[in-house]
Amino acid sequence: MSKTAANPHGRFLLDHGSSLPLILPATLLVLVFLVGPFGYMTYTAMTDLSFANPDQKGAFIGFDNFRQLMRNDPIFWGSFWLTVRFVLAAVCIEFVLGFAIALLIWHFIKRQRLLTTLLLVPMMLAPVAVGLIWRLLLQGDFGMVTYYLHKLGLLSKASAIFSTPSLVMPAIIAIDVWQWTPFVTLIILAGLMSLPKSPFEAATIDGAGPWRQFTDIMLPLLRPIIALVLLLRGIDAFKEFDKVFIMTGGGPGTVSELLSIYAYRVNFKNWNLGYGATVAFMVYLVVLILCSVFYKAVYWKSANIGGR
Amino acid sequence: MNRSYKILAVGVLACILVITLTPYLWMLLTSFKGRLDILSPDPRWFFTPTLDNYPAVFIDKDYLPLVLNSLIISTASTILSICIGAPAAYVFARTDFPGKEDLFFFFLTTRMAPPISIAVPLFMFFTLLGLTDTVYAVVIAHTTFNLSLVVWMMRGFFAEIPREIDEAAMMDGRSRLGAFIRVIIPMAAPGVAATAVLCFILSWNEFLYAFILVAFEGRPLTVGIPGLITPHGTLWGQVAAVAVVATLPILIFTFLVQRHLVRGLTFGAVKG
Amino acid sequence: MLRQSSKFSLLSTALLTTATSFALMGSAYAWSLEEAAAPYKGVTIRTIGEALPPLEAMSKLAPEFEQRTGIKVEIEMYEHSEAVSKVMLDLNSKRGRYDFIIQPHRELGKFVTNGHVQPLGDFLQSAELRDPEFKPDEQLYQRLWKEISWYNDQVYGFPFTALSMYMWYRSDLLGDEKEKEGFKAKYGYDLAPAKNWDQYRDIAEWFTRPDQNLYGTALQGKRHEALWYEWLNFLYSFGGDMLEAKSGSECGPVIVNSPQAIAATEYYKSLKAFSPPDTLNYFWDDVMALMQQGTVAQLIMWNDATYAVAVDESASTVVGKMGFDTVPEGEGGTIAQAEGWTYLIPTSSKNKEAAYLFIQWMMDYDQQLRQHLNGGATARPDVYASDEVQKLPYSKASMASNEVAKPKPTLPQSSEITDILVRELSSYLADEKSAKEALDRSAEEISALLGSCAPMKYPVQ
Amino acid sequence: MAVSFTEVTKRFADGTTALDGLNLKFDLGEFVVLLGPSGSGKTTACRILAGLEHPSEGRIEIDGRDITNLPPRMRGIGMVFQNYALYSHKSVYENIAYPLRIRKTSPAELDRRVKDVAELLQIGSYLHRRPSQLSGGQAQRVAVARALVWEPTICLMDEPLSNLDALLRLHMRTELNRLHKRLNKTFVFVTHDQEEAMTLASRIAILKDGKLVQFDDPRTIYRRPANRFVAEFMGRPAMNTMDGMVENGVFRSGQVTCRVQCPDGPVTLGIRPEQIVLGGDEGFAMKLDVKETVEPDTLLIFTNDKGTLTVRTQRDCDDLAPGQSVNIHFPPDSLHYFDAKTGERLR
Repeated sequence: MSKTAANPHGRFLLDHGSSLPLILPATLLVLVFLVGPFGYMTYTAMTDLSFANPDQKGAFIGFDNFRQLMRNDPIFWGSFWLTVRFVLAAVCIEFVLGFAIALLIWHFIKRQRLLTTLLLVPMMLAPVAVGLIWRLLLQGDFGMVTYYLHKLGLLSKASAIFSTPSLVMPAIIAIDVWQWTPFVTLIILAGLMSLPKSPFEAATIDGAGPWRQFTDIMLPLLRPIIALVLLLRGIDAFKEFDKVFIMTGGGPGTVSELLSIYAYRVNFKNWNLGYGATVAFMVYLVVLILCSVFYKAVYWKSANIGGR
Repeated sequence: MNRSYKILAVGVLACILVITLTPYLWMLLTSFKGRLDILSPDPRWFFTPTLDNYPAVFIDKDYLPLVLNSLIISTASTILSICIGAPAAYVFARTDFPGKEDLFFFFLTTRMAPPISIAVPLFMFFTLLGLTDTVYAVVIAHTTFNLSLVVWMMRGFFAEIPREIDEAAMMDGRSRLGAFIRVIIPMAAPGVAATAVLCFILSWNEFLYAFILVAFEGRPLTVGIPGLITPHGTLWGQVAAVAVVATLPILIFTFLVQRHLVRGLTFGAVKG
Repeated sequence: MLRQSSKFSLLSTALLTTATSFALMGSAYAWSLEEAAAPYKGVTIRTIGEALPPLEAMSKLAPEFEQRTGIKVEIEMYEHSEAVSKVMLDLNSKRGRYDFIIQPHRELGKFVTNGHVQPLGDFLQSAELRDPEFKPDEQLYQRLWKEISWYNDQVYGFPFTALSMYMWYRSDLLGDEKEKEGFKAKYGYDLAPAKNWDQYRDIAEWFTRPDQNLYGTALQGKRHEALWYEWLNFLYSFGGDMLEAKSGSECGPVIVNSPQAIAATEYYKSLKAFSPPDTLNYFWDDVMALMQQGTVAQLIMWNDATYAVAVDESASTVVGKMGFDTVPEGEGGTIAQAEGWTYLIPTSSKNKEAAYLFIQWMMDYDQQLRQHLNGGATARPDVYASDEVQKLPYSKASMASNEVAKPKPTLPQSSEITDILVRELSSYLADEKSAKEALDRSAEEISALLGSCAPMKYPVQ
Repeated sequence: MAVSFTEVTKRFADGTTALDGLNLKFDLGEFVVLLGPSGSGKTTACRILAGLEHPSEGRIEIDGRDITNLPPRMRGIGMVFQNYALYSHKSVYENIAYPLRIRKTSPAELDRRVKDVAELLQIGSYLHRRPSQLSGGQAQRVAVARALVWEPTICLMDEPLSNLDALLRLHMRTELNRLHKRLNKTFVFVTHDQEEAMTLASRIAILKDGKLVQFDDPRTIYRRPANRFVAEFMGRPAMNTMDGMVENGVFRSGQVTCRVQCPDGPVTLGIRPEQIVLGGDEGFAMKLDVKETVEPDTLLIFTNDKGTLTVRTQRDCDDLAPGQSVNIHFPPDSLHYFDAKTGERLR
């Protein structure tokens, strides 16, 4: 169907003249307070600005920082790939678990309001508080969770989670899963509730069993929702900072040094702002490219919001 | 058969709920424990509760004004976000203009940069404008960063309202703006509420910008929490007390608008 | 030791000259705080520091100052790294929000070289402002003052707290007859507070009994500055250092990968075996908690944190069972890692004189005493000598430790040096690399960071 | 060779009873229409036959085989949904092919069948399109094609035409009729539109409140409605019914007077609007209220204190004007008698 047919009133209702004052404040705000600092950051990325070193007063050095970052910063790239692995692992687990729980609720529970509200609790807590709660729970000597892990024999008595390098990232992923799986559940649940019944009945009549209905009908119909959840979680996981910083500070060694922790050290420990801005710019660029590819390819085509 | 499946499912869900809530519950208990109970190697589920942590942090450490600061910052930025974001969302929901989707996407990308890496440029920029150390700075920052959320969510809500409603309101003699304010906004009220609550929560929980941009006397609760981690020991009981107080309003709001919140979070990708 | 003494002679000459000039002026006329402060009546000065008992004590003292002078003092309390970040942002934005600041001395180089803080020479020579009774060159631990508040032979402030780390041990365990017997049977000498690192490790091994939830020691092994602070005690004691320089403000060859440093680091990690399983997750908070719970027999810890373990019964189960002594002796002698928070006056401050008056007043014996008794760590020996302070079980150890405190770099790049070392040490503790690899890597990075003034004395092949 | 519902009852969780002891039996090859107002249970009956709903009580059989507990895919039944229920994410071709893919048909066979049925339904040129790119009529055909492609014994259609506009509906009706003749399959068609029912059905099952009211061929239903409900439900305009008393072989109800052949007492008299005769000497006079022209016919509505009487006539009515008194006659052969209390047909 052509665009005009789908949206016969579009131009009549709000022409450009009348929509401008409505959209102007938002655009201005974003331009001034977001594009402004962002432009400043981009400029800073091409300087040697440092708050610490008196010899680096912010001289323009072109793309030197970028060259340094691309070619000569193994720690950045270590953090980068660690972050990528973290995002992939956390989001995948959250997605599968969250989907399964959503199916359970959808199938078996009629009165969902209290349940879903309670599920919202972890994601509504301040990240700072979440980091501290889990630091307390997983502390090796008086942590409640550690105690029961020891009791149940799931963890050797002679070890503790955050002191065992091989367990640190799994634990961080598990905590992220704890905090964000309910989010996936709730959104998928909302998607399930809004699914039309008839395609499933049609598939039943056509002879599809539960599994084929799931793969052939449900997943494709939920595609926009799934894409949305993955996108949101992906972006947020990529930005993960507070929890990990409070719990491990990026260690032991560099096992949990995510990009944001690396960025924190460059900016707030070393006060190497030119380089810090370069890091920020690169991170933004990567996320932006991934998102636009994802967004254009999957989300926008299938969920035509507002274009009716 | 079906029944036993159901019992199994309810059992699994109950376990999940327990896992989900136990950390929060533990924090709640911790806020009523003395230091020796908190540090006990075997977890104490039953103990002699003490109320000391609350006055210790809110009165002695003078954290009570922080609650008010949090309220002021969150409320102001929420109102501003809605007032600025909703009209923009309305335009996105109702009109077609060249580059609309690109502009929309641009709004979305503002959420993508890790805050930690743009915090310093942001601080320098606000200093340039002479806004640092004022409440305005953090309110503007939160508003800017919540704006994308508002536009995204509200667009979905507005899209669900039939265009005929706008047209009817205009036939009744309202201007376009009047139709939007008097007719469309009230119709989208649950959506507005859900969006507002989400903005409120994000602003309420936000740490970094609040820390950098706000002066000491205006700092919100989140910024106060790290002050309880000292080389003389983390004051776990007080940390827990602050965390409990900090989460209460959020839990209440969440419960009130839960249904719309979930729908809002799907940004209109889910209808109904 | 030669290096140390030569530096000392230089400093003392400089001090002597200033001291004489002060003394001459001091006798000219009688000075009073009220008079000196009269021009600044009604002014409000603002400061920022770490949310710790001494700062809380200061906020209780400030009204007294206000009453006498009419100068109001506002105090902002933040977490350690928050306090540092806030100040960095403020100084660089040149807003002048803070009239004086309280900062870890490690930051000094950044402040001084970028012109953010005011040298105090003018104030000390000003007849109006200088209290003739205030004689920092006599009343303070000179070494600590030089370490904490001086840069490039210029004075920028006075110590807010003069901290050092020393050994904490459980005197009840070490004094237990049965333990003594068993210990002697196994190690062939008497069980007593460790005098050297071998003994320290023996004791740690002896008391490591996971089944009784008792461990010989605990390392602050989290990837956190606390790790670096603790490790410095070992490094210095084993005769190592980070840079070969005479003072904290001086650059010099990088020697962080010297054989001594490697030995110190390897020894340090060897204690992991006698620490609780979660030791790589600890920073100062956790080891405090363990000590308070009576889970650990001995460790190296801060003097200013002692109060909560040795005296505060609401938080500690080991009150009356604690002993304290200097860090055990190594090849480098008995040396303690010294750290301090210092009063500084930013150049952007709008009320420098009032701020100076307040700082000077805070350095008075009375104020220092009250601050110290509330969990502070004074830089005044006479305060330590007072009866009340002597009654505290840890005062002797604290004083002894202050006497042997050793400076560390306060260069502009100091926090980055710390950051590199924390990362590499943490890597070593996590078995990602060997001690030599970690320290070599640190040396390379630090040398690259500091540039030509800091060649590597032990180049990596 | 028959499908039968035996005492089928369906109660939903919310307490409503959709079917209440339904008994219905029809032969394979028939075009059965389930007709009734909304809430009559016709859709539920259809869905129970399909296996989408499970009856609370009772039994369903096909060819004497009890299929009550058989899952839908084992029943050999195809279905067309009211909103078509096309898979929006699949092409038309894949929509039609889906039942065959489930049944693991060989690729060549699958392709042949899809193409055949597409040709049968004249949608061969749209096979590559997406459902969202189809018009209502095309989507309808795709839905039918999907239901028929795997040659089920029975094809269910749940109000398939109700989402189409009037003209298209007529057209599709004809198509379906043709299709039924050609394929000779059993069609079960659910509708609330009596005209659709009359034109399509070999037999119509009229449901009311979950019960079968009448099951007959369209002609019988029109000529001999089993009760007052059927009588009023079938036919446009609806049959005139009036409650009155018979005394000495004469029925009276307000101004209406006519000779009847039934015992004295209360009775409900019915007569179809098109069978009323105007003019002449017999009968009674009534005042004309409204005149509506539905070329080539004219509808005349008469009103009195007891209600209205509708007359459909082909005669030229230019001479009549509202307010005028007209003589009306009920031919005795055209009269229907219903029990005044139960509404059941008397003869």
